[in-house]
Amino acid sequence: MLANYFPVLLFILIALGIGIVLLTAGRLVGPSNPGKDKNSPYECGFEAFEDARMKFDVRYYLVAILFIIFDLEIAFLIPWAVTLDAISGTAFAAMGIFLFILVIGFIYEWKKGALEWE
Amino acid sequence: MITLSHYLALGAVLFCLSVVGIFLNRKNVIILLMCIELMLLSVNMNFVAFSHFLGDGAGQIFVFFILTVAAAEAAIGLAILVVLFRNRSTINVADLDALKG
Amino acid sequence: MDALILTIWTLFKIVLILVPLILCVAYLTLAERKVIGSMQVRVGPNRVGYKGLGQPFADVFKLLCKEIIIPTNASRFLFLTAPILSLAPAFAAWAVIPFADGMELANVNAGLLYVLAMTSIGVYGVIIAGWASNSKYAFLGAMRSAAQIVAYEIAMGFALIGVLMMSGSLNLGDIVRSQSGGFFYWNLFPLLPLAVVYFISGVAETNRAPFDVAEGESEIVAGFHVDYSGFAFALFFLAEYANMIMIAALTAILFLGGWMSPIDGVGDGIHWFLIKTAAMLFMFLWLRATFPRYRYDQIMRLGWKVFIPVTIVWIAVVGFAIYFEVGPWFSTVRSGVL
Amino acid sequence: MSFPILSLTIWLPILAGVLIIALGDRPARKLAGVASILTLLASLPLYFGFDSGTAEMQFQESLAWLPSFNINYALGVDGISMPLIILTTMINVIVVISAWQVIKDRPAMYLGAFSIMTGLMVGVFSSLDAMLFYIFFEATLIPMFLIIGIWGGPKRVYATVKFFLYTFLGSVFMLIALIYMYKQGGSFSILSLHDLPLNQDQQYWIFLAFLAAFAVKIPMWPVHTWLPDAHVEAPTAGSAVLAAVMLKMGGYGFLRFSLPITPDASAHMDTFMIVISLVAVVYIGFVALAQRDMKKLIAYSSISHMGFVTLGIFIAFRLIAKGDDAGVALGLEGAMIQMISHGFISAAMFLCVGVMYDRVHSREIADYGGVINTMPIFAAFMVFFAMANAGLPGTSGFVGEFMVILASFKTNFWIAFLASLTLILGAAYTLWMVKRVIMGPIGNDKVAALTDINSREFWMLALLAMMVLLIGVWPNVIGGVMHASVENLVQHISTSKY
Amino acid sequence: MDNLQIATPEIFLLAATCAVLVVGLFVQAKSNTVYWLSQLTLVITLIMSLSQIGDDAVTGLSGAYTVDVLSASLKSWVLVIAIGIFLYSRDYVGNRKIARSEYFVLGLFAVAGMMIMVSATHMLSVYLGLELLALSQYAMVALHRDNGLASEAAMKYFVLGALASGMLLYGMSMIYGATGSLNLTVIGDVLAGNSETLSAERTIGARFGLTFLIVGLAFKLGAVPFHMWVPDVYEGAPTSVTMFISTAPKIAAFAMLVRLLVGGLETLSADWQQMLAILSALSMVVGNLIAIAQTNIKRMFAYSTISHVGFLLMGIVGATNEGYSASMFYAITYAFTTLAAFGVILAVSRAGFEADQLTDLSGLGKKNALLAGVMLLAMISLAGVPPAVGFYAKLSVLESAVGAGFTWLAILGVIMSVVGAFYYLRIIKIMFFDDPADDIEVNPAGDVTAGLAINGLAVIGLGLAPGLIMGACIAAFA
Repeated sequence: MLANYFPVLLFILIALGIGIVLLTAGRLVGPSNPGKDKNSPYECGFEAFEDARMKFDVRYYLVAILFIIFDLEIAFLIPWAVTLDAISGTAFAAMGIFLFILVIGFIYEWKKGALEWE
Repeated sequence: MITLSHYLALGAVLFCLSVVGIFLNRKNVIILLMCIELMLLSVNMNFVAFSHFLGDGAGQIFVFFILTVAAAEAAIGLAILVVLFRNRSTINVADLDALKG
Repeated sequence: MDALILTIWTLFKIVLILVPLILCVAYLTLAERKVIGSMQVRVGPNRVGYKGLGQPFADVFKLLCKEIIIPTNASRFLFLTAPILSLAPAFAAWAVIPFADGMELANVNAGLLYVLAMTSIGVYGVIIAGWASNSKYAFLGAMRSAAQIVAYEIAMGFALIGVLMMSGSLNLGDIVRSQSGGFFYWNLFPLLPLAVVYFISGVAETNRAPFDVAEGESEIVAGFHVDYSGFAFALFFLAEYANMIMIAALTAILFLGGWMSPIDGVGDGIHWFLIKTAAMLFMFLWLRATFPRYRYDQIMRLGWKVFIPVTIVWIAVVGFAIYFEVGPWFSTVRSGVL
Repeated sequence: MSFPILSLTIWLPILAGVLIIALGDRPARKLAGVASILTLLASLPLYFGFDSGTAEMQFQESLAWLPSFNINYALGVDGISMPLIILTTMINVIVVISAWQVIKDRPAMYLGAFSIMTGLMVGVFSSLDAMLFYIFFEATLIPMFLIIGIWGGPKRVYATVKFFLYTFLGSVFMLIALIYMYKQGGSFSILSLHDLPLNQDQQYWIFLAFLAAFAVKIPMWPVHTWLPDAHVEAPTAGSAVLAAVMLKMGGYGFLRFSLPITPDASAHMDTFMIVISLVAVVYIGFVALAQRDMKKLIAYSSISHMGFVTLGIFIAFRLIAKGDDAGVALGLEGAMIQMISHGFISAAMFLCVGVMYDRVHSREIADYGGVINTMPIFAAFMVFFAMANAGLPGTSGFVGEFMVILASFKTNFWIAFLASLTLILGAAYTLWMVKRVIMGPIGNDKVAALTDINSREFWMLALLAMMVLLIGVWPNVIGGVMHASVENLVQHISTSKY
Repeated sequence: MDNLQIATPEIFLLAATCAVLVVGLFVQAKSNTVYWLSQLTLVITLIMSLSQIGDDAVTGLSGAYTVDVLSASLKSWVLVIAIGIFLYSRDYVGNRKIARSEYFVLGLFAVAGMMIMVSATHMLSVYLGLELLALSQYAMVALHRDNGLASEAAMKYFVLGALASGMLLYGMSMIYGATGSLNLTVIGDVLAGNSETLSAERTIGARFGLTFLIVGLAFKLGAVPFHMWVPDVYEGAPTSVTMFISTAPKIAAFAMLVRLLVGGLETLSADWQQMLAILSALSMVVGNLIAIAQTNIKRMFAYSTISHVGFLLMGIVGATNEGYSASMFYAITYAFTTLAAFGVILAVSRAGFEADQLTDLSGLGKKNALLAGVMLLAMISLAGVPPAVGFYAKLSVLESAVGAGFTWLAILGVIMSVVGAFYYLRIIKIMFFDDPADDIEVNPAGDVTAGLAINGLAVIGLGLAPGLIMGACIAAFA
């Protein structure tokens, strides 16, 4: 069982390796002439006004929060979906209730405007 | 061969790390949230290990629920964090001293 | 000793996957320019080599010789980690893809989960790149891109649930096999809404047009990789195209019966898989040539307010259909194909 | 079961109190007057129907109340508790009269609180279940706390909180002791606790726990310091009830709990108790002498007199050791009569001060002088009560003190000598105060402007004077009813529990 | 599914809550519709759970859920108290920038969580109930979105609450590993050696888990030295939420304590008795002593809660059935007494005036004698002075502690109750002895006044007839 994953592990390592090798190659082959203006952050030709580590819109957090919730629901659905041919009516109904509650939450978000971007 | 003890030791190490992180961290609330997640993951590690070595599925089901609750918890934690930041303009742990515990 | 042989054999197989993949990526860039060119009644690149076939190599060579600028304010380590983190998962996901019956590097049970995990890690590359550059444009681009990917990830996940319900397995090979019996039994038909949602989400996930606000040249210049140059930039580029091919391949596997021919049992094989993938890739290019870029709020609305409800409804429909063994597609599922 | 007189005496004033508070200020006075008189009438059958020939509990009532803890609503009286109940109901009437005109601020709450407190105090004296006793014992704190706190003097908050916490702290130890004994014997019934076998250590700890409760309540030196504060700050009627009834709970507690439950420990500790009592009698007597505030003086006088009560109680063990049962009974009965008599006298003294305070708004002795010139009738009462307080023969004050001193003589000359000092000291501080306040030429303009007591005040004092005289000339009016019970108590405490 | 009907009240409650949530989206912000619907939900659920009283103990849902005398009566109490909470907080929530329908909906979810905790006999259901309650509470604390203190309190509550959950879970995982089951009944059997004998190694594992379990429970209960969140949360949260946190959840926490320690780990009682005794002693001492120094009512109540948790634990320390019922009695009476106290505070507060300083109550006796009277009764009860019901609660836990040989703890308890009396008296003093600071009248709505009056009567009336509840508490552990 676990042995099946050995190639996967190897693949990941090699993929990482390719990334590193390519980047190193780029560093080695390409020139390196750092300069003050060249190394300043791109700001459409202006000097940078302020640090870029700025406050950002709270809506991104909102998206993150919503994502966490929904993504976990998917985690619940996966085992259920995979075993759908073997489960009882109760388990089927349970997921129905689960989805129903999820929908209620979805309606709530929708009405509260959590899904609006503007 | 990896035995139960190895898993438990790993779980314990993760757990300790998270507790230490919660109590020693004075910088950023986000780190607290991450420590909490880590703590729950260490518990999951325990449950999965026990479940596997006991040959009992209940532990793994528990893990599922812990994961879900952890997500809900993280969501609420982030929401509180956002509200907090809006009110106080900081998420620095050391600055949260309006209430003297 | 066995272990060593096994390792070498595996390495060989990996190379066998990776080299064509990299070549595909290279020629996909060319194909994109050619196809869009011809759609816009232009010729496209035609100077390097025969009809421009050497163009990709010229591009690579050019990028290789360019300086990798690391901005003064950037977080050096993260700045260099980001492209690797972007590229490595895009490649690594290929470990479990079944090219034909039995033709796969690793036959693992949780194949689909693995693919999902790998594609999700790619988001970190984007975010870290945006953060590490310490530039407003990069940061905004990263945030947008992350939010967008995250939003569509949910719709995508729900769409996959439908596939899982039909096939009852997370193993990609099994998923393909469960669609056997001719094109009529491909998941595309019973799961048509999910297939559409899946593919469009895939386009959004890869930040491709018309969902490419993360790069949005006209607004935020080039998004998260505005400060990247030379081969560091090339890595992001590679990753994006590798992901495109990945999505196309997955669509083929999940909804179009993978390696199976449209007619039951006639000439199954890797060629069908490649044809289907290529067709899906063509869709990518077609979309880019056809649609104008969406506004960001439109993107979010599409993800949250259209795709998610659609998928939830369709999951319910599929669930009931399977449970009550309705129609031609769902009656076979419960009896246990596998 | 016969007619529940005790329950009536407890609940009539409590319900009346609630009603008074609920109906507001307008009908409060009349309602309180009616209620107090009805309560007194309800309690009188206890005296007149009392069978003085037996030590059995009488007028018993019993209901299972909290079966899980075996706590019963058990009531009953014997010769020790019955006079205290009569005292309580009588003082209640006096209180209502005294408050009739004086209290202007929220009279309904004031009178209601007193009414409720009366019921609770009756409950204390009539409980046959230790937990019921404890509940009433503690519950009395609340109305008193409010009375001092709302209607008291300038430092009332300090005084009332101190009062509450002192007494509360003392009594919680008693609670532990009761629980402990319940765990030993499985019952909270006081009478069964009397027969509960306890070894030496247990007795010591339980005795100390009870001591903490009752010594604070009675109060004994050195835990008496709450009392002067409370008395000074309390409104007149509050002081009167505090001195007349609440202090007696401590003495009653000794007789009902400490002695019969832990006879051996009591016997072992008697020297300690006697010494402390004598300190109270003598030292506090001197302290009283130095007071410039009349209420404080009376407060210290109360402590001193209560020292007499504890002396009378614990001298008993010396006499038991000598085998002098008659002497034992003499001491205990002396203590009992001293309690009743002090109830009337101290109430009267506080009311007298209250009468003057209402007119002059000062309690300082120095602010008075020659009151006799403007208030002759009042002066007569005041002098009479002062005499009684000093223990003049013919007044009730004499009887109790005399009996206790007599009992002390049977044990030890020096104890008796020190106890006798109280007669001299009592006379000194009381009469000196009277001299400075009542006698002599008119001290100042305020005194000159005084008017004599009105009929309400007259009857209030007259009633008390009658009681003081009655007991003084015919001690048997209360002594008679308690013989049998005291004999029984003597019997009980002279047998060791192990 | 086996015996799904035993969870009927919870199922109804959750369904109705979802409905209320949706309805709340479509009604005007100022209307009381959501409030009335919530009350209706609670009342119906109450009727359903009352109907379960007297039934035999039934276990269902694969052993995860039990309805017995304990659960039926505790649930009913939780619901009764929740009705009171909603009633008292209606106007408070309405007068402030607090999302109204969310307040009630979260409240309902929290109630559902408590009901699950009360009935849970499986670690999973314990955990889920606990988290449903806790998550709702975190959100409720933060409901006052423009208030910096509230959000800070919510953050602290959240972090420490989650930490506690983590501890609890870690303990659960160890116990699961040691006993091989998550079902508390089975765990009890295994530990008692009924089904298989445990190796010494595994017993140590169970003990190890027990320690974490106790730490987690202590965090949740707010027992010293795991109490640091309590004062901050009480102070920072909107008063109506403080009321919520300090009342009904104590009942649920008690139930959880009993289900875990008694239902599952009674065999290890020798171990947890000692731990709980220390927690109890520290809580009583620290809670009472620090409470004296407070000038903020909510903070004072926080420390008061800590001390009462100490008393609550004292009953369990003895590990006897009388002790458990004593603690149960304590939890119930504490909950509705505190409810009365907070009800008065909420009634005194008004828009723009929080009434969270002790001096804000000054002269209440003159302004509104009824409210002051109710507060007086509540304070007397909390101080443990007879005849208020709080006395019997103290009496019963003391009795069980003495009976179990923890006399030192009982003595410490009574001394600390005297210390506690001091600060309760101070409130009485401020209400009755001090003059009002302003002339603003205090006139809560008619139904609130009636509710408070009934609540006050219960405090004193159950003091006169404690057997009414005591009987149920004893029956729960018979």
